Amino acid sequence: MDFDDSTEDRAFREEVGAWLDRALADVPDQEELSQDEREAWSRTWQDRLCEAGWAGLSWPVEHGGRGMDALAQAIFNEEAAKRGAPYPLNGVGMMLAGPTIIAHGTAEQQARYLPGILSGETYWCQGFSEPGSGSDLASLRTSAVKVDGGWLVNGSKIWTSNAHNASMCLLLARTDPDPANKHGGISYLLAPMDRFTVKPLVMINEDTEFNEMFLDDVFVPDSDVLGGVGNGWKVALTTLAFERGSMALNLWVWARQAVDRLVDLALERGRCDDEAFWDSVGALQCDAEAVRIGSMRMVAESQAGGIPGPETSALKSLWAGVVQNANRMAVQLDEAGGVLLDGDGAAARMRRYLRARAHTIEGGTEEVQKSILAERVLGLPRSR
Amino acid sequence: MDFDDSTEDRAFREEVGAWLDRALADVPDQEELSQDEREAWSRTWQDRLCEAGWAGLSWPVEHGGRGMDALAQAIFNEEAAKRGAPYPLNGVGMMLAGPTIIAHGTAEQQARYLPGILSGETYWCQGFSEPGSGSDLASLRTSAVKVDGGWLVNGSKIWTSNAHNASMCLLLARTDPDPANKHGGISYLLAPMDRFTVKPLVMINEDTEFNEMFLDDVFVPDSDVLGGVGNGWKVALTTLAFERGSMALNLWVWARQAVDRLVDLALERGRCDDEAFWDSVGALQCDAEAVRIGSMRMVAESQAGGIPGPETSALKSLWAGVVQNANRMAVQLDEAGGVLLDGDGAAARMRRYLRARAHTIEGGTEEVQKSILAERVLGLPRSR
Amino acid sequence: MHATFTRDQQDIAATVRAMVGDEKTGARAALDEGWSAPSCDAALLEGFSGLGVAESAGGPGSSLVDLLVAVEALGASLVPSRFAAHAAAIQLLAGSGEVPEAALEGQQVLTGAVVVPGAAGWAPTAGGTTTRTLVAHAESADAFVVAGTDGVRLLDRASVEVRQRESFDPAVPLADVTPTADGELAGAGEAGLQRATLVAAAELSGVAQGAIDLAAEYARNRHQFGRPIGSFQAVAFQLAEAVAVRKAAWDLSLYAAWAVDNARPDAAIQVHAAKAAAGKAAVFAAERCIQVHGGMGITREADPHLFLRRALVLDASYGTGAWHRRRTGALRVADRRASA
Amino acid sequence: MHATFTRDQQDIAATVRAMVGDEKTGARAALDEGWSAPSCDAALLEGFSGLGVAESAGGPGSSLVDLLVAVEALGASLVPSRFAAHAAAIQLLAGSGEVPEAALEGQQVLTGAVVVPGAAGWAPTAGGTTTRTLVAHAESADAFVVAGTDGVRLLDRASVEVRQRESFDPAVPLADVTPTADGELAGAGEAGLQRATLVAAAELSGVAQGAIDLAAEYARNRHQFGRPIGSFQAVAFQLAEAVAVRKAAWDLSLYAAWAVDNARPDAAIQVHAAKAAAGKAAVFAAERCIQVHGGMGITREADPHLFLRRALVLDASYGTGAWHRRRTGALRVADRRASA
Repeated sequence: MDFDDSTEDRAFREEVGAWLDRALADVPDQEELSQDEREAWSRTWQDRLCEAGWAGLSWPVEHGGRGMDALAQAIFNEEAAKRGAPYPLNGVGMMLAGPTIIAHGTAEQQARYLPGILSGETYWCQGFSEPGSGSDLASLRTSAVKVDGGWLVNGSKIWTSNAHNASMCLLLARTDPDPANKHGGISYLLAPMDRFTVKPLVMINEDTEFNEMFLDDVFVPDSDVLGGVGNGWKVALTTLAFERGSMALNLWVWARQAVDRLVDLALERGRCDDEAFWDSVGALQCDAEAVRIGSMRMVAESQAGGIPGPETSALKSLWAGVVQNANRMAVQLDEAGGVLLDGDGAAARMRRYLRARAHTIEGGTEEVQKSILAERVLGLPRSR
Repeated sequence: MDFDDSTEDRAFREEVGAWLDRALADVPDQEELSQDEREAWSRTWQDRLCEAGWAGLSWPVEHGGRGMDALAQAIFNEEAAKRGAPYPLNGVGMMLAGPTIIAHGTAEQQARYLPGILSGETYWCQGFSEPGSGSDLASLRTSAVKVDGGWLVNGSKIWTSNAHNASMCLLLARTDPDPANKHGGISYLLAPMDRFTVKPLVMINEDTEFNEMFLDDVFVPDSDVLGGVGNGWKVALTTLAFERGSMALNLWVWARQAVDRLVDLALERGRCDDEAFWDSVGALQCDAEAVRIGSMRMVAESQAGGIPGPETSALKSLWAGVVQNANRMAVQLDEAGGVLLDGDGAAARMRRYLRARAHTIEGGTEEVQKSILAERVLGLPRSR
Repeated sequence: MHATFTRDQQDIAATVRAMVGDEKTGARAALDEGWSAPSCDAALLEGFSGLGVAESAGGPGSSLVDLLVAVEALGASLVPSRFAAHAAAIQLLAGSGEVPEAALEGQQVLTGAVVVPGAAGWAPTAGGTTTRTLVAHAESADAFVVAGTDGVRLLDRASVEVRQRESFDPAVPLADVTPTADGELAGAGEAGLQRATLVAAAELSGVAQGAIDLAAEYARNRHQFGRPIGSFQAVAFQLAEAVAVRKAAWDLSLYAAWAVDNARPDAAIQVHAAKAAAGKAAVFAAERCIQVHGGMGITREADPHLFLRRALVLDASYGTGAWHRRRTGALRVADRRASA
Repeated sequence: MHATFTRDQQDIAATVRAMVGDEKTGARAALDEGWSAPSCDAALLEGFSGLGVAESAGGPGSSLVDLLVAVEALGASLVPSRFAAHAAAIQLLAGSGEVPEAALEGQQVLTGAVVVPGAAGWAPTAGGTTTRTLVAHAESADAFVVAGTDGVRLLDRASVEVRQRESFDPAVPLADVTPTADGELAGAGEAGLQRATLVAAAELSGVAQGAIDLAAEYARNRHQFGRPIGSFQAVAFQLAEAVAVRKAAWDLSLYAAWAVDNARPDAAIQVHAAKAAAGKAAVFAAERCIQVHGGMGITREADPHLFLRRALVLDASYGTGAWHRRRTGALRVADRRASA
């Protein structure tokens, strides 16, 4: 059990650090920006990653990547996060679409779609959830009807990050309306978005990270079915595994930052020298560090050839708790319980508190994470 | 909305108080006694209640009671608790057996059994739960087979308070092994205990409040079926309603005492002048008072002719939380985290902490209380 | 003991509910367009301002519980009426026995000013020219009741400076209010503060109830895995816990109101306990309401966040929930120390 | 980075598990008859006392993680061996580099003495004749390692007075130990305290795991309402939460051991975090284990309370969980203040 960088890791970390220092020189503090400005910087940042060849960091060399492993990606993300780098705007392309197409795509699909992700030309989004299918993803109803040469897709999707910037969608649709089991009959389509109607969803903190998408006779050619007709559920599980893996690389940083901000605020207000505060921060610190260490162990397991296990759900659950509690405590430390938004920094704190309410919902609800732990770690019978 | 005693209530409270002061003059502090000593005093106390005519306080006059209402019983219990009176040893007889027989018994059954309870001659216990039937009471398996003139009962019961002192049992048994629905086929028997084998169950705090009972060809005559063959479930619900009602009259006192003990310990240790302690005690105080006030409202509703609603489950749940948390905090306040049992008062504190773990299990588990709130207050669909 | 609602109290609740209807539209509209008086505002002010005011103070001799019952019903609907703020201000004055007739008739609209910026609890004095914060509906108020533990002052608009603040719940506009001059105090401040604080506790109890009702309705109707999500214990038990916490808050509020009206020796601790419990219940219920709504819960277009906004604003008002909880604990310790 | 268990570490865990078998019988027997050495006691002492001891201290050059892996496996089984107390005492000495060979061979059985009565955390000094409390297995120990943040002393039985106390977990007998004279200190106390404290954290992580395993097994097999109770979310999710909390504790313990072994700048805060988290995990898991067992859980004849006993004793030992949590927070604040 060794948590230190190997010699090569250290060299890579230095290489990454040096590049980041240069590439971030003109990038302002993202926390201070409006959502629009943040998004513009995310796009610029994506371009810089692509230009420098970081976009395919952990993709195999034969697909244009650098062929490095999950640890290298973790090191890159960690160094970027330390420096407050923007979030790359085509994360779905780099982290989900690329790896899934590499895993399940035909040579032709790989040749058609991978270069656009590496070059930064094609942005992707993930069309899985539907208004009627949240935690119960397999109940999705978007229908794909066979037509000459392809499929005609109709339906709606929801909670789609970045849909307004994407031109391609990882789309789950039902190609068999009456399958023998509910996971059957789903296919995974690589869908062009020119006939999608995208409507931003305003969140309770006024941000518009997510979208609703309406599909009206979207045509997807047969050649863009990924992994074969009716095999969509299996392919989707691959994407979800990549999503969990890539989340875990970032989660701990957000948890640490939430605790940092809380402590900084308390320092500023002279409210951090009593035992009750130490007690609360101590509890947060334990869980935040547990998420960091758990992520390192997860990366090490993937690196050793294993697949991250269901314990990843414990990290997601701990993480959500840390950020929610730290952000709530920060609001409560604020003058007037944080409800006067024109107070110094109050609006941003309240926005973060509200944003964090979603952490027990997005990326698999808290209830879903606990079900995974119960069923797959403890072997308890299904409750649903 | 008026929480004050009426003039008559006040007069009754004074009458009760004067009697209690006399009757308790020679009774030692129950907290200082061994379990055996406490039990002996419980028996003595039961005798004094019977002699003075308090045993049938809220029973109708025609059945030998004083014909008073739930409020009078509440006043009596409150005044007794304030003075640290022992727990009467035939509580099951006075609070459950009597009222259930009054509600569902034939004139003959009433004449046969009620006088013994009022006189203190016959002690009762409640044979409902079984090793395989805890929260799922209706799955009970104790069988009653029809024989000439009555029923032959075999099976086992568990969690029976006071079984070793009782001579009669409120016994649920299955008179139809294959009923159309699982609540059918259960009958409610008034069973003599001379053929019961009673085995004490040692609890984790070394007390032996509860027993296991083994029934081997116990004969119950037809005349001792209460409420008719196959109607046992309905009769049992009556008993359970009386149980909830009588619990609520006592719960709040125990909650207050738990908080008292915690604060006294902190005062003794000089550990109660910081805001963190005030915060914790404040939270406990809120819930403890909520249990008291909720109980008053519940009594007032019964008095106004209504039946205590499912909100009673909220009181049970709050109460269990207060006592568990107060008792855990007390142990933690102790030197060495309470684990050195020869420390001053440490053993008693640890016993109470352990005893309180049962509060979320006995009298309907925490999970059962929440189900009741979910289904009967919120109208959510059954989860089981 | 008659610890049940009187027929009158049941009527009050029913009447208020009928008047406000489903006014969540008002709370939502305020988000986009700022506060405006709901249609029921004037009628509430005119019809109910005497609730909780004794005859000695010029009122109809109504109990504080009567008022709480009305405010709780308002809270559940989130109706953005000025009534609760006005009624709380009247209660600040009612402690001293001098409520202007125009205020009792709902013609002169009042609001209370009790928290000094940077402090968590009630102001120590009503005198001086110290600024008060978290003053609700100041922009449209006719007069201001500045209160501290030593008394109250009734100030007209000309005697204060009002600085509008940005409220997390735009349906409850908040302002800083600064008296321009010192002045004479009236009455016993503490009694008034207790009475007014319970008005906030009652509204919070209502907010908690409204959030629970909304979440339960969603849980009964939303299906996943072929079942209503309310049939999953993980969903159902969150709301069951909210029911218990909310019942605690409401029972404490009712009892505290009775204790204050009847000058019971435990009135002070009961008021603190009620406000602490009510803030906790409302915030908890609103957060659970969001969680049970899943993805919809974090959208602006769904209603759950409206409950959270109101809950947090009221939890901060008339002393934060955390302050009241600590006061509850401190009084309990003091009481026990005295009896030892 | 190789943040995975080495083959050696996997072997250690498997070997220990095989040696202890299902030794809960030992923990139970101690309740009635007092402590006696389990059959595996001598073999554990002889075979594993060198774990976690560097070559410079006369050991085989094994990492602290190696030792934690062994102790965690012991913790899960509740085996009443003296090994963990002995190993922790060796770690107190290992900080100073001087561990007697007889102790490393398991011939001289040690125990640590680090908490002064009335204090929640580590003793400030190893010197003087102040009594230490919560000393495990003192009655059968050959020598005592008295430790404070300023160093350690190794005292034989003749140099101390031992007063047996009544332990909540009779499988871990506890005593007060008083040095009869002052004496010279060796080594750096803090490093030793950190290493020893992590031994307790590892055992607590094991206790948590054992309680979770027991509860999960019961939940899979006990039926109510025609289903295994583990299929009810209310039951299952309690244990899922315990899994998350326990994973946090174990991951923190492993990382802290690595940080201490490698003299990382964050070693101190990581040790406090690990002990705080491990105590919380074990107590939580044991309480949930009782709850999931329903009525059986509160009987002496069922096993869940055995986990609670061990959890509470270890949570109190080597600094209470609450003390370590506050220290974690204080160090975090100090760190942030320094970097501001």
